[in-house]
Amino acid sequence: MKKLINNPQHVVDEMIEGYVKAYPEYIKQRNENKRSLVTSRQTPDNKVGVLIGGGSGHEPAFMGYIGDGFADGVAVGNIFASPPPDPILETTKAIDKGTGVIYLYGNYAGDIMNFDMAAELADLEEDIRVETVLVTDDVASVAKGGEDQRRGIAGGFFVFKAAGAAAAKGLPLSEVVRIAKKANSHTRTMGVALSPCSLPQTGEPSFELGESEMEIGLGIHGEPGVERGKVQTANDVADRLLKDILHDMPLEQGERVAVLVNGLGSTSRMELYLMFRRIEQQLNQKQITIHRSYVGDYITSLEMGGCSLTLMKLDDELADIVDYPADCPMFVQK
Amino acid sequence: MKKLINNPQHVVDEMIEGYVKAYPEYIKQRNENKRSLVTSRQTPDNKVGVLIGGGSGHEPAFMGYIGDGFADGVAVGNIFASPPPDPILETTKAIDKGTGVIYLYGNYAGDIMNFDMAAELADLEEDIRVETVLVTDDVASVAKGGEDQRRGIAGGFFVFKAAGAAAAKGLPLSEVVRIAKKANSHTRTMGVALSPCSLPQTGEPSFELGESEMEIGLGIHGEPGVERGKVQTANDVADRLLKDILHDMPLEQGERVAVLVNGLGSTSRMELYLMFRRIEQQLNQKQITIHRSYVGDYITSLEMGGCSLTLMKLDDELADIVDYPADCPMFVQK
Amino acid sequence: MHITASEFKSFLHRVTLKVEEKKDDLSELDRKLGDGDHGVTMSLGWQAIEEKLHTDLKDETDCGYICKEVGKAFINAVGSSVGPLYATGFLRGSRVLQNKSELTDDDLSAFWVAFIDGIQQKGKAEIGEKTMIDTFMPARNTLQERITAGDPFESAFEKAVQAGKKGMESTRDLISKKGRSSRLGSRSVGHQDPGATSAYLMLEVFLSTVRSAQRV
Amino acid sequence: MHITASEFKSFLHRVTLKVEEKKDDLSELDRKLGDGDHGVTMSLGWQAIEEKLHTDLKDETDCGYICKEVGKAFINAVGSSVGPLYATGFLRGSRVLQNKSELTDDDLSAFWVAFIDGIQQKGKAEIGEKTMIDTFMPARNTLQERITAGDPFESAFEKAVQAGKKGMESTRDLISKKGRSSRLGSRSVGHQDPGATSAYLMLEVFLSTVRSAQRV
Ligand SMILES: Nc1ncnc2c1ncn2[C@@H]1O[C@H](COP(=O)(O)OP(=O)(O)O)[C@@H](O)[C@H]1O
Ligand SMILES: Nc1ncnc2c1ncn2[C@@H]1O[C@H](COP(=O)(O)OP(=O)(O)O)[C@@H](O)[C@H]1O
Ligand SMILES: [Mg+2]
Ligand SMILES: [Mg+2]
Ligand SMILES: [Mg+2]
Ligand SMILES: [Mg+2]
Repeated sequence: MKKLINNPQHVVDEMIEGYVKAYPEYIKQRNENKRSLVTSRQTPDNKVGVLIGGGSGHEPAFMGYIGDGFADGVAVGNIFASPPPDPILETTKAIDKGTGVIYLYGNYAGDIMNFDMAAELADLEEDIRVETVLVTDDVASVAKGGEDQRRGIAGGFFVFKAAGAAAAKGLPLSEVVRIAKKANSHTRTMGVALSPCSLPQTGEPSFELGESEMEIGLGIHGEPGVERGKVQTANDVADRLLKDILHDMPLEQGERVAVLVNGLGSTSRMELYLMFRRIEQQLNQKQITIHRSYVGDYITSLEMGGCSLTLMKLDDELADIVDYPADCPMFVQK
Repeated sequence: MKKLINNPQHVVDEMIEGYVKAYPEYIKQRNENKRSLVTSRQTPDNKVGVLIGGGSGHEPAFMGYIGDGFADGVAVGNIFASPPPDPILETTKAIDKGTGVIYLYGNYAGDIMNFDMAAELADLEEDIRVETVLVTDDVASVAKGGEDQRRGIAGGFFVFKAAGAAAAKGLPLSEVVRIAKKANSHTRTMGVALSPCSLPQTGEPSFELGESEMEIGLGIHGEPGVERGKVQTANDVADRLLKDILHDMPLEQGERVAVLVNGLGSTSRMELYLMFRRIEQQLNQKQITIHRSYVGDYITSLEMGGCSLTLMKLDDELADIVDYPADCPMFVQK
Repeated sequence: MHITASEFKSFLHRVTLKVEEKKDDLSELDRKLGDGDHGVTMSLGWQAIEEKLHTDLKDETDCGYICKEVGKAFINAVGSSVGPLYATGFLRGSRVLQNKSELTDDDLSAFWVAFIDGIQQKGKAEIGEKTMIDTFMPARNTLQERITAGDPFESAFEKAVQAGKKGMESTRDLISKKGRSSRLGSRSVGHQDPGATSAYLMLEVFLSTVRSAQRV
Repeated sequence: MHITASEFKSFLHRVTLKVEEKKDDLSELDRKLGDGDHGVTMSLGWQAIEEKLHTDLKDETDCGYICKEVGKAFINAVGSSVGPLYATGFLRGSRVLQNKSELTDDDLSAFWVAFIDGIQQKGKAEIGEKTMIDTFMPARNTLQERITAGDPFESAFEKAVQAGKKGMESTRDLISKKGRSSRLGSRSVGHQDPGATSAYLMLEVFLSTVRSAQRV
């Protein structure tokens, strides 16, 4: 696949360079570790630090979400690979204000090992309290009953936002953790892939799909999904994604949700709005209220084609958290 | 090409439906004409109306830019086709506050015929003063000397923003026109395409490019460009785009610019940041100051691959205009 | 000869069928020269005309009124470049046919001259610029010539269609000067203009409508 | 037998070469089972080791220190799943080799046992879960058995490599229970595990290093 890159070995570092230069008023790169990015703004004293992260290739996640009301720092990994402990630790040190740091990332074995090592070092060497909340929103990855083993995909956006808002409100670490966990447990995602992405280093498609095939439940690193079939209409795909989510997290009439229709990279906004249109029709018919909608590319897989649907079930506390403003390079909410 | 759509004939109307449902707090669709979208907010009395538009398929342009500090209304055309006079006129009527309306769109023969017909009707039948500013930023389309015959591409973002900011400041129509024209005359864009898009109705790629080819100067509807060649590195492509722009609009050291690195649809953010990185390095070396940067998908061509570079040369007035806040569904600037 | 309002509507209906049949070819030509949508656009426009004929115009017999409504339906369905061009053509044609439900030879030639002049005035294209004008203008001129020379309408229009065909074919070797394709410069040579092609289809269908009207 | 620090470094260098040679194959296996980056990741990690060997460790002769630095270089270059696993292996190995610049048979087998146990404890994978442990664990167990039985190191390690090979090959027919590929369930059957494959490459290169060291 054709890409606008230089040396494939350097894409991540060069991306960070470009990113930091584009938004100096938001972001700074730590001298101590170039894979450690933190807010360049003054944050309130005693604010709990919010650290998100994971592999690269999911832009605007994660580095796009550093800013007011969202994350304070990001540790950047190689493409689709957890960051090592070093940048995580470095970021932790930079954003801790004595009130502790929350780590938020998708539930992947590699990430857990690296983040846990960093948390251990933060505790031992730096005396920083670290708490971890894993994102486990992908309904397709593990059947009902095994919710906490599920992998984390686009729903991370809501979980990160929840923690970011809670911390910005000045809540203590235990509360930020509680709210992040609650956001995660109220969040479900189902995705569909229409075309693969390719790693800059290999140039090989991450998976192969026939000319008219799609795959339901595919992961955001190209990990296989639950079902492969013929491409269907936007309405049928939307219905399917919604059905799987509602089967997993039933919603009563009168309940409220936040909706995220997330593009995986190369899918046009036109298609995302067609998907949203159907979701809205169906929720409306079930008398479920959409409190707020997000439609666009929020957590991608390079130039993968397809999208995911995420619902977060809201109570007053989570509705408030969703409405909390944010100001980041790639996401501003007033 | 695979797409998440229903009946290809209905994509535009269904997209609008989804869009309007997603952002009721920003947008409403006119009962009188479903291709006419206007802000759902109360705007100040006497504010000059800002109307932008053009074909669909360029999302987030144009409908994503309705909001405070930006456009008041959009007339939506079929994919890559000018809207007809009716929705333009309907939008004009809805947004006029007695102080006149400015039309802003790319310089395409079809658009001119339709918008001019609407302007004539607005004047004759509704007694609304309409002024028009055409976007002509595409350096590749016509050689130096024929600036005003050039087609309009991603630079429209700056021209729309300028008019939107000027109108939001309460300036009269003549001033809004002057500033929009100034923004346009200070703006240059050069693009590169790596892969085609396809119309939902035909499913055919808009053009063909070899496995390792790219095309410099291609238009945002797939209209051919100036030069076809082997795909180059991000640095080489960035240098080329910048060279063509600076040749056309020389910049002295010490001058200031706003930079837009615009993705055409399916190009990953990673690549856009690599492009920005090089642009920044080169401008920095020439001691040209980047006053503000925009990197992302601002004016697309469905799922076309590639990107464009836009520079707007700033004086104090234009710098102020670029910094003016905006609050739209797909673009928020604080 | 006489063309009734119903025959006139049948002409419009047949153009719709023809456009549907050829829409992929038209888009294909536009892929080479423009943005690949000419067949899509023409199809949308003529479908809107078809719809109008089946609803508001179902019992309408005033050809002038039919023309006007058809022109508005077309432009509102498509916008684009061809929307204003064809709409102007129909609106100019509508003036000539006002209050007429039976069209004489004179009406028909006056209609086509007005239709084509309207398009020309709106788009300001000249012969040789690789547009629909390359089909329409020679057809118009030949029609007027033959009528002036005293030919009956059908044979005059037959000549006009032949001239239109030659004009259409000539666009293959022209450099485009108008519309999207004008950006291509010399790269536009080698492909027949899509708008010139669909214009020819319209003329051709009109001829066959006139012929079948004669036969009845 | 004795392995010098410089031979130990040469082993590491040869693994780098081997990984470079096989990286596309490793990524290809991972495309089938995971996210397609295993070759990329291993290459990044071993290139970082190589770099370390040429700079900070250029004149270093303490094999324990070498191991520690190599482990840190690896994890900091890659993160990922293999980063913490291999880093833990090297860190555990480093304790065994602390302050040693000549490694005896006992040192070598203690190193490999510590290395592999570290990986196992970090990742908590068991044999049969389709990971690098399916290569490493049988190798470790065979090595220890043969050494206990009195075999000289080289021949014990040869047997260990054979056992590792069998383990690696066994992963083809296993259902993955750890890491990304565990999401595939039965769809993971039929492809050899990339991590098990690269683990085998490492063992194989060590054997040939020992052999060439012996020949000198
Ligand atoms: N100024 C003009 N006068 C006459 N015909 C024109 C003019 N500009 C464009 N055309 C015709 O329009 C055709 C393209 O139509 P279409 O593809 O539907 O519109 P668009 O270019 O807006 O996509 C061209 O092939 C040409 O024949
Ligand atoms: N818990 C574990 N214990 C041992 N090996 C593991 C474990 N999890 C994954 N692996 C190994 O890691 C390999 C994948 O490595 P790699 O592709 O580099 O990492 P990632 O899965 O993060 O992309 C697998 O093939 C498997 O052998
Ligand atoms: Mg990986
Ligand atoms: Mg068009
Ligand atoms: Mg066209
Ligand atoms: Mg992998």
